[in-house]
Amino acid sequence: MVVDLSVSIGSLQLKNPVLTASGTFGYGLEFRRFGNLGALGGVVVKGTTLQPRAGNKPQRIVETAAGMLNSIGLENPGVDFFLTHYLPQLRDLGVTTIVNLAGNTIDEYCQLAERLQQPGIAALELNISCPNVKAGGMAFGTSEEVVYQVVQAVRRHTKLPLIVKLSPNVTDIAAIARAAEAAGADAISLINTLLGMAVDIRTRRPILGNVVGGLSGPAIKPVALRMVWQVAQAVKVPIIGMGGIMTASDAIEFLLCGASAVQIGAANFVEPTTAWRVIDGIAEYLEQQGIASVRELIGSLQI
Amino acid sequence: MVVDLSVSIGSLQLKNPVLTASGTFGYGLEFRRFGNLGALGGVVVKGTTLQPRAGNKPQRIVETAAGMLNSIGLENPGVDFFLTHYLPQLRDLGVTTIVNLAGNTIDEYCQLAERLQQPGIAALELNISCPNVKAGGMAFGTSEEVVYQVVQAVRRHTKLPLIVKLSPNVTDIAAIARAAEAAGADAISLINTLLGMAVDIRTRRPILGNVVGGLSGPAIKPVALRMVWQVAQAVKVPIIGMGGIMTASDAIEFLLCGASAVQIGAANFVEPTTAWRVIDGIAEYLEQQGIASVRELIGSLQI
Amino acid sequence: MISPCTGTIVSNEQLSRTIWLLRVEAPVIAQQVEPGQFVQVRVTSTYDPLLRTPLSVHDSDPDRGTIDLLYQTVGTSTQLLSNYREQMRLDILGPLGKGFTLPTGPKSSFALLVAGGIGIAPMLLLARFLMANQVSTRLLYGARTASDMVRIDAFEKLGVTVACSTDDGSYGVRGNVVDLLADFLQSGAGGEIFACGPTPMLKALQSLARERELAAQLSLEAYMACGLGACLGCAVAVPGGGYKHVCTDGPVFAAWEVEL
Amino acid sequence: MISPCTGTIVSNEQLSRTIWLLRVEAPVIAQQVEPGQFVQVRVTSTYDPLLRTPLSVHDSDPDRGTIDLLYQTVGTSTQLLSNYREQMRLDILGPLGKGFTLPTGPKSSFALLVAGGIGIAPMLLLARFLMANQVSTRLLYGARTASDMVRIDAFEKLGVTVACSTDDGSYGVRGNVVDLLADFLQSGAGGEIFACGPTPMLKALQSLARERELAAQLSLEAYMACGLGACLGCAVAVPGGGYKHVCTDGPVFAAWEVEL
Ligand SMILES: Cc1cc2nc3c(=O)[nH]c(=O)nc-3n(C[C@H](O)[C@H](O)[C@H](O)COP(=O)(O)OP(=O)(O)OC[C@H]3O[C@@H](n4cnc5c(N)ncnc54)[C@H](O)[C@@H]3O)c2cc1C
Ligand SMILES: Cc1cc2nc3c(=O)[nH]c(=O)nc-3n(C[C@H](O)[C@H](O)[C@H](O)COP(=O)(O)OP(=O)(O)OC[C@H]3O[C@@H](n4cnc5c(N)ncnc54)[C@H](O)[C@@H]3O)c2cc1C
Ligand SMILES: Cc1cc2nc3c(=O)[nH]c(=O)nc-3n(C[C@H](O)[C@H](O)[C@H](O)COP(=O)(O)O)c2cc1C
Ligand SMILES: Cc1cc2nc3c(=O)[nH]c(=O)nc-3n(C[C@H](O)[C@H](O)[C@H](O)COP(=O)(O)O)c2cc1C
Ligand code: FES
Ligand code: FES
Repeated sequence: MVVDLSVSIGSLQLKNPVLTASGTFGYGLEFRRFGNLGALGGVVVKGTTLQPRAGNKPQRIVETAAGMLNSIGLENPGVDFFLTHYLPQLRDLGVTTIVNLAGNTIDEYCQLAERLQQPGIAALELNISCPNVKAGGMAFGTSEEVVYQVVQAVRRHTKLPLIVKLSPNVTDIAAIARAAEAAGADAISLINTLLGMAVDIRTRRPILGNVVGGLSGPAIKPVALRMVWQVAQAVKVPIIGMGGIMTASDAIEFLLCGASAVQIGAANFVEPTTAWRVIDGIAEYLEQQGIASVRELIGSLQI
Repeated sequence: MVVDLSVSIGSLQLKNPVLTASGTFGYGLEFRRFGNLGALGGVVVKGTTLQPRAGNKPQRIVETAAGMLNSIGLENPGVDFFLTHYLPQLRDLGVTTIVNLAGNTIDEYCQLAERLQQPGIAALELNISCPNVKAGGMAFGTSEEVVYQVVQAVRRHTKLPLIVKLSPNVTDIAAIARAAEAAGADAISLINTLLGMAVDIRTRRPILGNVVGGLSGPAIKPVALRMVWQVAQAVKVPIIGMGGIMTASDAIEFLLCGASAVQIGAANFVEPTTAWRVIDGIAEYLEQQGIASVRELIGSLQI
Repeated sequence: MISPCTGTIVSNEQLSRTIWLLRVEAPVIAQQVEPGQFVQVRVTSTYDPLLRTPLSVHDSDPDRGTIDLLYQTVGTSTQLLSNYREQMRLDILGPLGKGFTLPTGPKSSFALLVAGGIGIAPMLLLARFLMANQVSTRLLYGARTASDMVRIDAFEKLGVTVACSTDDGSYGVRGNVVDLLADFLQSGAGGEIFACGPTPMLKALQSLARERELAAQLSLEAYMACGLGACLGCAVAVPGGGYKHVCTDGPVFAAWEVEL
Repeated sequence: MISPCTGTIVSNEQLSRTIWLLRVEAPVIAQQVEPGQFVQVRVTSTYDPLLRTPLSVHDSDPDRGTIDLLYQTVGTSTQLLSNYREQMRLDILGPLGKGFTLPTGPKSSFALLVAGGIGIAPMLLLARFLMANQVSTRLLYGARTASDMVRIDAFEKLGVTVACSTDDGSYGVRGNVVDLLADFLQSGAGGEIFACGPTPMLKALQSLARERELAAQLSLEAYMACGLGACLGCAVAVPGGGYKHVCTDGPVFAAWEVEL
């Protein structure tokens, strides 16, 4: 049995539902040696800003139980460098490239969106949820009104499929998702990291240079699944689910809860071939279950 | 060196800062065989309601990475049974007993508070955060106004120290804490469980009978620490911290972030002697560090 | 008296593709355990998996101070347990729960042990007690296929009569163990039923027992966190509404007590 | 070419209270590794601990296809690694990073290897390469106490001159290894410095090298998630602002390149 893995995220056609998550797969190129990047559903590159950013002061990473905290602080070489250095390579490799963008103001988001209207970029992912940048991030993603404003503004500045990535650090994720949809988002991706903290009892200091950081990894999967399920009840646009996906089984759980595609994050650090393994694993599951297309799984959870 | 472990939560004096969390230690009596209950800082008994409750349909428990989901649904024999059957035994054993109460309406909370004004009850913990009961729980704990209303109402009906237990499933935990403080809470305890979900890809159904459940255990510790730290900046009343505490080191992290005491939850299932071990471990740490009183640790994190 | 203990592993032997037999020093548990009781084993020192794993006590040797656990590798915890080797130490909590009630009167002097799959685990200690009490004991044991059947020799050594069924007919009669029991009862024989196995099997058995008006005790499984009656996670519905708790009210229940 | 591989463990030997020597089959890594490079080891199949553990390659035997790792048990991951036994399989990713730059010109034909504590780990493979290149190599090795010093014989076997210091004077001279180096330089000797050890030591060494105008290469540690340049977690500040990444720009840096 040949199974059909293709899915669509609005007008964006993906050969399979497995993407890699922003900030966890570099620009894809770092993982070229582990598999064919063109075989992935897509690569979401590191959060990109107008100007280069140096990022937060170390320590930026700490392990937690079945998870990790990071406070990278959006280190990146800026949009121009991305366009001149990385995009051509990604294009040559036939990678479905999605750019994750982050701004400090609505205007910055709009400028970024315009600059990114380039051949070789398949879609934009609006990072309104990065918890690490005091001036931006958190504020955008946690208020329905602000989400509506920023999405609506960016919508006017790009023709590319617009994915809005939500922060999980909110009371009512469904309401935020509805605001993004109403403002013109073509898809919703979630979850970004949960805001967390770690402490060293010997030094009696926070472990991260930035005091707080974003929690990711298997630890957060139950929260992520719940939110994807809630958002799936609330909006009609496609959902891209993520949070702690390590295996094909994890990915299938997100599809059942209503995600049309998934992203692999921290798992890339643990096992750099994860994304390819997940694609194979989903195909195997479909075969075993006698399901012809992965699209039949989407949202098929029986309550 | 003899170290001083005593702390105070408002007018409530505790011999040490280690309590056991509601719903994870039964009525204490189940753990009598593992240690002297009177030696604990206190025991917070299972969430108690006016009427007996049968709880949610099984499956009620599922393991997740470094954590567990539960959807017990406040199974309990009701306040009268508690008062006649368990309280006398706890009193005889010299246990510092704190009753966790949950209601469907403000009036139920007030009635419960009045009924619990009994010798042998050291304090009340208002559970406005249980995510499992559709009619109550979630709604109370996620809106500042409602938190203010319920705390203010209960405040008028009890002279006992009133601890308000917060839900972590909110955008701004500090604002909720301030509302509870303004309404007359003597202390804030946090965090209750994060709302999560688990899925079985073979049956394509949610694993929990209740679909969603509360996530607890080491997986959530980073989120809990961050919230305790945020609330410590926001309120003046004492804080009782919890979420994933397994060891003395974990407990000390919460104290450093601003908690005056801690509660041990899921760890009781993994190692039933945890609470006693944590007390010993805190004493050992103080000795090693040459700190005379545990009170010196509270909120002493250096940023 | 439940006690947490750390016992040294005597042996951990693979009996079939997925079934292992573990012997561990746990003198207090070995002394106190009653048939049908279980222990909670901590299979790792890290936090994944977090919770303990409930396992029936398969056998005990109070003189040597050892207990045997018979387990099937189905997931992370049981896989990790199969990595343990001789001399390593294992954290065990028990004995826990309410086991089988042994027949006392003369009319119950026939015991029918009905085991499906890994449900064989609690049956050996039960058989040992029954045989010691001169109860004539018969084991009806069903499994998927011949290679999944384990420990038959241990029962025979005790003098238990063993009859088997397999789904594929590769050992004993073809079919499931409830059918095997029904056939056996057809011949007019009787006795008190002691059963352990997957829930569908126990459900079928519950109907059969009701039909034939036979006393039956069922050993149930449930997802457990504490095993101590504290978390209320291990609920099983009871007729007329409400729940009992498998870890303290059970794991063994009279067939009429529970709704499966 | 970085490759993930699963190698069979040849031996895992405890050398001191906290230091272990692990030998594992990893033919591709053994062939390709350069001194100062590291591997990322996955110490568990569960999710706690989640991330891989970075460990320097201590030695390699391209003919036998094995590499050696020398590690100190400081926390969960390294403790778990010490539980691995012969014949068990270990998941290793590597070789990773930019190692030491070997001296080429004649003026650098003296190498001073400076190791503090477990900083001894990358030095053996480095010494092996240096000696093969006819660079005269001296090891200055500091540790807390005599019983913490390991592998001195392995260096001596290569023909490396070894001088030691311990904090308590129980072996070699009393004091730290940077003082030992300063004393040695006092005598007018020189050479290129190759150092690995705790950050305070590297910092002191950085000043000393600047003062004496000596070339020094420092092998740094940082908390890492990926080890592949993707997560940007392993930042180290550079003079004038901004960061480099220990996993790909390093772990070995010229002393002037980084701000410690
Ligand atoms: C009182 C009691 C006694 C038991 N005695 C034995 C025994 O003697 N030998 C033995 O092999 N097993 C026994 N079990 C079942 C055993 O506890 C589970 O197989 C084990 O916990 C599975 O853990 P895991 O991490 O390996 O698998 P998981 O990855 O957790 O699960 C694998 C599969 O097993 C099922 N499962 C997991 N836990 C349970 C559970 N508690 N109850 C029912 N199904 C479960 C899951 O649904 C899944 O299909 C007993 C269970 C109970 C409650
Ligand atoms: C490139 C590189 C090469 C290394 N080579 C070796 C080696 O050859 N032998 C060896 O024993 N160790 C080496 N280390 C350090 C080793 O990676 C850590 O000791 C190990 O990850 C600790 O993990 P743990 O879970 O045992 O301890 P944890 O419980 O994670 O930590 C225990 C203690 O070690 C410190 N620590 C943990 N991880 C790191 C880290 N990545 N960098 C610095 N400090 C850390 C913590 O602050 C804590 O004080 C190297 C590190 C790097 C980055
Ligand atoms: C080191 C690191 C860096 C990240 N950087 C970004 C980023 O730049 N932009 C973004 O939207 N999300 C970023 N994320 C969040 C991930 O894309 C993902 O939403 C999150 O990690 C949850 O998925 P996971 O549990 O599979 O890792 C980052 C995560 C990690 C761990
Ligand atoms: C099985 C279970 C039952 C619980 N029941 C209650 C309850 O009745 N009332 C309440 O306020 N919290 C209840 N909680 C939440 C705990 O008291 C605690 O807030 C939470 O588990 C986080 O702490 P932990 O990670 O240490 O378990 C329950 C938690 C668990 C795991
Ligand atoms: S397992 Fe906790 S009450 Fe039964
Ligand atoms: S460890 Fe990920 S970039 Fe260096």
